[in-house]
Amino acid sequence: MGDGAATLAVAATALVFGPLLVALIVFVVPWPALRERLALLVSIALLGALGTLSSELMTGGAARLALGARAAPLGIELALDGLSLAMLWMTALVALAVNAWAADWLRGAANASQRGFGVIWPVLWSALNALFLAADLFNVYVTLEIVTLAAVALVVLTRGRAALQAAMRYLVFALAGSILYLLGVALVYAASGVLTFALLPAALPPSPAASLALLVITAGLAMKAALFPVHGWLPAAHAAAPSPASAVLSALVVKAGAYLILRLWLGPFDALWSQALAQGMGAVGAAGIVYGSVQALRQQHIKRVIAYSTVAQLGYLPLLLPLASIAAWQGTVYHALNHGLAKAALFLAAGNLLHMHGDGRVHALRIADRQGALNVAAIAIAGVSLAGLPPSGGFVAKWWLLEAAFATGQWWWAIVIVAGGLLAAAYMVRLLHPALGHGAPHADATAHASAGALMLWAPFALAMLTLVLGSCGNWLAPYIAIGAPLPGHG
Amino acid sequence: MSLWAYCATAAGLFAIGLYGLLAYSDFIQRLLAANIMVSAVFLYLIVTAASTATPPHPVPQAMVLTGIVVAVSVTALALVLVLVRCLRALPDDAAPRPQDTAGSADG
Amino acid sequence: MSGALEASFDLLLGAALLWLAWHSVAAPQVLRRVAMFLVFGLLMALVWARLGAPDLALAEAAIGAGITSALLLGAGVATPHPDLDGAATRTTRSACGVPRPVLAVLCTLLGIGLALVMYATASTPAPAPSTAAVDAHVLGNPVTAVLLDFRGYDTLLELLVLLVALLGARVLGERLEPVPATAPPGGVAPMLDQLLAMSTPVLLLTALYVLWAGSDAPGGAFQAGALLAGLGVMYSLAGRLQPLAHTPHRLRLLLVLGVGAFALFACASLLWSPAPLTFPARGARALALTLDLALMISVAVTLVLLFLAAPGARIGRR
Amino acid sequence: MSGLDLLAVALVCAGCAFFLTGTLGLLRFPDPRARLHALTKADNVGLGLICAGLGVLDASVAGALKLALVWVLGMLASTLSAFLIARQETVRSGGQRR
Repeated sequence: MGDGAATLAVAATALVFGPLLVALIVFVVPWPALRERLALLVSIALLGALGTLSSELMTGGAARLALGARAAPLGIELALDGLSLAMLWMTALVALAVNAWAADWLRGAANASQRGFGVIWPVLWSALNALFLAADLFNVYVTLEIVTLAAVALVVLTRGRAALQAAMRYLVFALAGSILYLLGVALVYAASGVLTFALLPAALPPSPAASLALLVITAGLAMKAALFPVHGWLPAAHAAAPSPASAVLSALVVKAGAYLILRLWLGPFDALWSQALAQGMGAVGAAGIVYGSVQALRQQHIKRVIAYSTVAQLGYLPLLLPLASIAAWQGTVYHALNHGLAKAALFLAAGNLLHMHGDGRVHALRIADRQGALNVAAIAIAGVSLAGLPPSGGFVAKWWLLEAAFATGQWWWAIVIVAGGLLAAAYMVRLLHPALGHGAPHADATAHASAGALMLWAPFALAMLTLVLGSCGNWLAPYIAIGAPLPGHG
Repeated sequence: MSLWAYCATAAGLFAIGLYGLLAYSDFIQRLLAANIMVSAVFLYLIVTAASTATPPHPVPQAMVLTGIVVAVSVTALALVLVLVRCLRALPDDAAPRPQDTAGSADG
Repeated sequence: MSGALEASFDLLLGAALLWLAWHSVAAPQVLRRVAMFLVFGLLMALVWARLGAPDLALAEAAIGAGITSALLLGAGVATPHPDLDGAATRTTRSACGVPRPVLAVLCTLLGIGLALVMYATASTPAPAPSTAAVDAHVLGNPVTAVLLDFRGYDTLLELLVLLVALLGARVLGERLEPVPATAPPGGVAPMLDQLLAMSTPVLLLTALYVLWAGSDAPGGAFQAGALLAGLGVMYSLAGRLQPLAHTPHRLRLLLVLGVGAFALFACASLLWSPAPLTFPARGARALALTLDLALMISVAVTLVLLFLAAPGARIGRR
Repeated sequence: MSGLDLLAVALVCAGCAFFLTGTLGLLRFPDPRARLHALTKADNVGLGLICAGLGVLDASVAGALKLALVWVLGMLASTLSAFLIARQETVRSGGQRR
């Protein structure tokens, strides 16, 4: 066990401080070579750290680490279980692809916004790792603020009024979300005197203050996660950001808020909610699935289609609360993982499209040459995965969710899950339709620029990974189930 | 110490801030409202801590100190956004490329 | 007698806070709002002092009231508000679509409910974790001990929040024409130079004292950093600090000094401890002071640059 | 209540009165320069009186020195800020000096 603790300490340090040091070094040292390669090297190294950590966790079970050797409640704890492990893997894989893509993108004469990306993105990456490791309410608040500010900064890397307006709208929502979350933390602390997740269930008996805290924390996090009724900032912000930034915003940043909702509901606040409230959360998620998909069907710009698809796909995550079972747990985690990879692939491929043709309108997608074919293949495979068709990770996730819905006798969620898949198939087919040879011939058939090899292969590799996910569900399931809370509501 | 007076103040400040955030569309006004809400939460934290011990427990104090710095950071970034929006009318703002309606920078 | 006196003082303080908060949200002109907010911050500092938290009083006065108001004033003066001021305040329709009177009633009800819940929890407080470990710490000021040691991770991340805000502002600031600080009309004012020459050493000394004393008495790196930032703001207002359109390298080092020192400490601590961010048994005090110093410098430089809304700055006249 | 206490109370009250006058001037006077005029003078005296009163109560040399320092620093700060505000006002009103 002592050895396991040491592994956790080293791996956690690497996960949080590795990307952070990348940001600091790139900011201070003016060599372009560093900007292009350092992040990529570190993301490869972190995969190794995560691999070691995973096998350690498999033998030792969920783990906790008291920072500074100061035990909770005075000190801050980090904690790791299957859910956070999956989120860390998602972050690591997306980071690897984005760093590879950006290595090409940043090559040569980088402009101001590209230089900004090279510094701000590693900070965001570090904060996301910190957030997925966090097990302390106030620590979560601070990491969330880093994530939010970095995300806003990434949006305004794009020049122009549209991005500025989108960023301001984002900031207002995020600010309101932070304050609500902070109020919840204050209420919890006043009622329990504890901030650590592991100690909260015992210290926080049901009370009006605790219920209010649950309500405001959930509302605040929903704003950060762009769950359906408070999603208004997402499409503009994610569409406005530069493509690699859109990829991390859509694949990772909004996941952070949803992840925290699940973590808190199934952990510290487990005793505070009833099945009726869980059904309500599920209904909110279902509404998001339908609304986001319908909006995605109506958008004219490829990045906006993908952004609205995020609103829809996030709606699956709250379904875990009413379904509350180990199958639903696996399905939700798998869905988050799969969506993260697929969405990053889509935004990076959209970035290639804009880079090569300078045209992001939906009907402009076409296969001009071999490069274009690879790019469109990435979009198609990621689309298959989002729709949950058989060989993909999305299929496995939906399978588990459906299993949970029938096992708990809640067939209505099954309808939502299937309908969501069909709608996703519809908007992806609409996106791909012109490329399959049915679109109007484009006036300007020559490509503007050619994309680097890494730029082309990064989204394709991510998309292929979602297929790999589809074939190793049974192998990954025990990892996801590490330390899974099995709430008594199921 | 008058516990109820401070609790009422904290709740009142929060309500005023919430009203400001929801009622007005001016960005700086909303920012001020948000700052007041944050102050309200801090006040509540310290009042609760001070009701059991004097001086208040150091953990909530450290939380509030951290929170003050976080608040000033967010405010500062938001204000630079306002400044850029108000002061800057460069050509690429006035005439965005037609296909760039989503505001993408990848070209 | 003194109980009633204190209660009425608290009541007066609360009422004043509410009045100021209302006017800093709803006053008709932006500068008036900011002025009200400034006074609000100062009264909050008074409240912290009343509640027995002088560290917070210092931080609130220096950062909450001081730097935040300087930032707000700067933005308020620089941005024209033709479309935002008058019309928006007079309409009954609110930004979120609900009519303002309805919103006001809703917020009032919510405030009453919140007050009840807050009073209920505050009057039956949960047992706070024992402070024995904090009291026995080598740093005599428990707040500093918690900030650097027990919850040092939060402090590190909080520095990162500040740095990210600056990085974002820097990206935006590169698009602004740097506005050179104005020289006094009619030439250089000898009196201003005299005054600055007098206050510079005083403020430097005060900041270092606040930093040094913070180990054992109220004070600390953030308060000291904000004081130094105040000095920077003064230089800028006096036309002796010029914004730059780029970030010079030495400045970059200063900006990341705090986070960098903390991050290196976190990694290095794995050499002597099984958990990151553990203070060594020997030399904890020196380490804390070093971290504090790095923190103070980064905080000060970052806040000044945020005030200038510029990627960089240099001392000197135009 | 001893004679010293009474003296302290008298000094602090006098200081408050000066502050009150200065604030009245701030609220009632027509233009920024007149307001500054009222504010800086009244407040510097007011602060001095209050510091003196508190020094009498404290009755230690170190305490008295600290309070004196507070007063001096307060005056320095108010001089500097008054000068900056006045200059800004001059810039705003087109540079003419009255």
